[in-house]
Amino acid sequence: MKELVGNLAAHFNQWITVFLMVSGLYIVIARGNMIKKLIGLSLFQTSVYLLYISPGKILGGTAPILEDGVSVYANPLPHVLILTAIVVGVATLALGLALVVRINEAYGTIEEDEIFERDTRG
Amino acid sequence: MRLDVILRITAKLILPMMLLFAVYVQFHGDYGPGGGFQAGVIAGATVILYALIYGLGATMVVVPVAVVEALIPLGVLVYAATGVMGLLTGGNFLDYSHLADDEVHGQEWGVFVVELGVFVTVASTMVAIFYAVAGRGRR
Amino acid sequence: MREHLPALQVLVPLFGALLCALVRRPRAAWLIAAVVSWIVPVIAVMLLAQVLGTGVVSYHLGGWDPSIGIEYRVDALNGLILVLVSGMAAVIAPFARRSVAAEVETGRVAWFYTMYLLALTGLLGIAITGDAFNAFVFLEISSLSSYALIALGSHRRALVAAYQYLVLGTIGATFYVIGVGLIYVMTGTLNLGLMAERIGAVQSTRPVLAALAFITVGISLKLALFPLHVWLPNAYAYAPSTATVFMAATATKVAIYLLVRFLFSVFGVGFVIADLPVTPILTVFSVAAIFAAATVAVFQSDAKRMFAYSSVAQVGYITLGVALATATSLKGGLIHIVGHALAKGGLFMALGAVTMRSRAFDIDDLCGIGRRMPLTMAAVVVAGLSLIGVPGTIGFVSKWYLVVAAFERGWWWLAFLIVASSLITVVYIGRFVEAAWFREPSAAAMGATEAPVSMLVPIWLLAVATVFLGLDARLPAGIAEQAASALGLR
Amino acid sequence: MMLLSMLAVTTVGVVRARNLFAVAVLSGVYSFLMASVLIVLDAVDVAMTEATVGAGISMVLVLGVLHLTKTDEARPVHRALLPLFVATVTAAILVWAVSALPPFGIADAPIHVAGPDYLARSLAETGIANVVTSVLASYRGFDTLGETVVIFTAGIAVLMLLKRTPSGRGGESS
Repeated sequence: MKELVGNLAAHFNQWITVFLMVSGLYIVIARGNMIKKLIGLSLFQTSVYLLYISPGKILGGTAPILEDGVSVYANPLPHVLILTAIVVGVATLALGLALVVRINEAYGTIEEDEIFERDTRG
Repeated sequence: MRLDVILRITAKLILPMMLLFAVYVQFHGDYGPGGGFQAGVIAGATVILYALIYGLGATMVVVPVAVVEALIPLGVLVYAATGVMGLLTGGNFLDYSHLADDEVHGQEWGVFVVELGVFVTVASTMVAIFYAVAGRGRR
Repeated sequence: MREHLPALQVLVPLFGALLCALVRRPRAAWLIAAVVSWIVPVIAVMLLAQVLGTGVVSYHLGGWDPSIGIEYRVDALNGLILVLVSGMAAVIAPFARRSVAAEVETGRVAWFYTMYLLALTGLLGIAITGDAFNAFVFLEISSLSSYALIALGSHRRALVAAYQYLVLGTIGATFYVIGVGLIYVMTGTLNLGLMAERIGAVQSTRPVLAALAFITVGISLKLALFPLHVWLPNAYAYAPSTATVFMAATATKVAIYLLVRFLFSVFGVGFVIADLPVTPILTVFSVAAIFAAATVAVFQSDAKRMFAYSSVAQVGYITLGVALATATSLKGGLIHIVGHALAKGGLFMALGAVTMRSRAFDIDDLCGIGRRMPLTMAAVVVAGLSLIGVPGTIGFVSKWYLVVAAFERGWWWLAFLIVASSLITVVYIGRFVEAAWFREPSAAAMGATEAPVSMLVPIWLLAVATVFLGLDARLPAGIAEQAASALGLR
Repeated sequence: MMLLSMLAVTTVGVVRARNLFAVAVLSGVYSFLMASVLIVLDAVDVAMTEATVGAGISMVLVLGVLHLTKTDEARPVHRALLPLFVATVTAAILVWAVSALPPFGIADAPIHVAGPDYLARSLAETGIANVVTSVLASYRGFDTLGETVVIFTAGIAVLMLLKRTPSGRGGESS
């Protein structure tokens, strides 16, 4: 039990990361509303940012912008990777929402269950 | 209507500031947080705000659709062409070292032009998507 | 210029896509796409020749060392994939002109080719890169453009299919990123080669094991391994014909390549196969894919859907070759990648021609189509025989290696299952061929005429290739053997 | 830690809320909190981008699309056992893996030790003080080219789907 508490403290941010990730994933799989699914998807993607960024931090360091008199900086590489990931995430969201708009026009609904129903009927 | 007047005048004050901020973020990326992507988002948002206040028609006169849609691939083209310049000046693709007399300056130039390409694509994509969604309307 | 070939491999289609988006005229866009599609295989063949002649080709983008920059790295394995993907693009180009004009409205044709070239860029980028994160970026380029291509299908279900693929594809890509992130945190590098060097020291730590799980599941979503295939049948069935041909022939293959690269190059054969139960797990899923998907295919009424389920089953054979993890089995898997690309490419092209001429999709509506389009349907028979694995076709060669590999392990039941599964393939191919050739023509079939030459030539090129490589498989077998030995398989 | 806990609470809100406007606004809140966390972690560039993208573009996009569709989520008709199972398994593997990662914030973790030394090289080789910029645009410039291509792809794809073409149909499906 004591070990667990110690672990919880040492890895608190990572535990939260896992919680965020899984919540996003749960929304995507469990929900039938297409917009909600996409929001869940971007939640899922966003949580990955912490997985990359938090190991790059060094306690007592600063942002990786070089200055005189500072010697400890955070690792810049994860930041660059996540910048790219953010862009990919918003690009996916934009395309997904465009599809939702077209689906709504074609079917009159954005609930997956209703769409399947309408497809099997007609 | 009064509210509208206030909005328009405030917008006249704010929009140039936003553009200026975009330019600042673009060029200050070497020394502080920021760069082509963030600046492009701000610039794109400026155009969208303009459209929200002054109407879609007026905006499409200032920023025509055809121009916006041509700028999307042009930004990427600027980026990729800079890379090809590296290739033509004797280095590998995206090697900026030989773009200027000494390597450090070459790198600075390369990064500068490349960030400009990112800026163009990001800003124009945002505006183009906004135009497309706004042109769709509620049914 | 020769030393810049790796960069050009990806840059040529990229510039083509940019030009298409700038030009916006349908005919010009097709011409650009065609020229690009004919240049890329030349580059790929030159690269592969260089690899076979002088060994691994490495290219440092930006001139930076791989430890800080991004490296392109071509060996026999991805050289083969590059040739396959770009070669299929070259064959598809002439087919696309009429098919796209018939299925996509004029105002969007130029954008169609933009997306098509971007998908090509993305797939070539994944195949050639030696950097785990760069592979993710190009994976997303190919994925996003694929979603858009599927959504261009004429039925409203195409939109839903694209949406579902987008959701599942993004989950897959995010799983991949999580896996890569865990390895990165443990090794401090993104370069696949350096990862492979450093992973030995940390290979049995929990983050690395979890990374293996996440990467495998993530890529399995993209390559449509049963039961993660749910996005594929609808996507293939409702996308425009050209997009279906391209995706069926290339996209899943590149995903399989990425899986092979991670399992055997990065994690290492010794670790993955000897220490972990990867072989049994992957074998079970592969066999399940082969049988379940083929059985579902038998009961489909829509011809395109039937062949889409068949693709899920065929992916099973390839992953089986990966799972068994011997030189022989991987050889079988790689040859099956080539064979399936040729056969399924030809089949979907033939269906595209039929769709254009008859506007029918259901097998019942296509009765007797063989009498109206004999040349197209004869090619279907040839490609179908290769899919079944009849001796004299490349499909036989790959299944032969798989059976041999199963016997080498002493798994005679697996060899039996491989042979038995071919019988299900006979059933669904036979059902389609019987309807097309031996029944009275339906109304839709009566209205059809033979496909134009621009479609017949590519269709027959692929059909002939399945037979040619079936009679003499030395070339692909030789390359596959070199790839397998480079991966350390015996 | 406060911020992280608030993030978790916001996520619960997103999962539970059925009004999609509320969900959109909550996800904006989420992005701002995430940006704050990122600043604490010294990732200022990422924080700035997350704030502009997550709380800016994403929210505008979602709200714009909500304007075109309806705003309430239907109650689910089937029970969510399978999703719960998948989520639990994923969570279990992640917790199992993540709790064995090197402790937070130490300087001799493998990610720093084995990692490339951009910090020492950036000024000398590129003359750029913001190392994130030099890595982004030069050392890993090809990733950023790919990123720009992703934006290009998404932009053209959205246009292709939503723009009404002169030839009439505007992309309606039959």
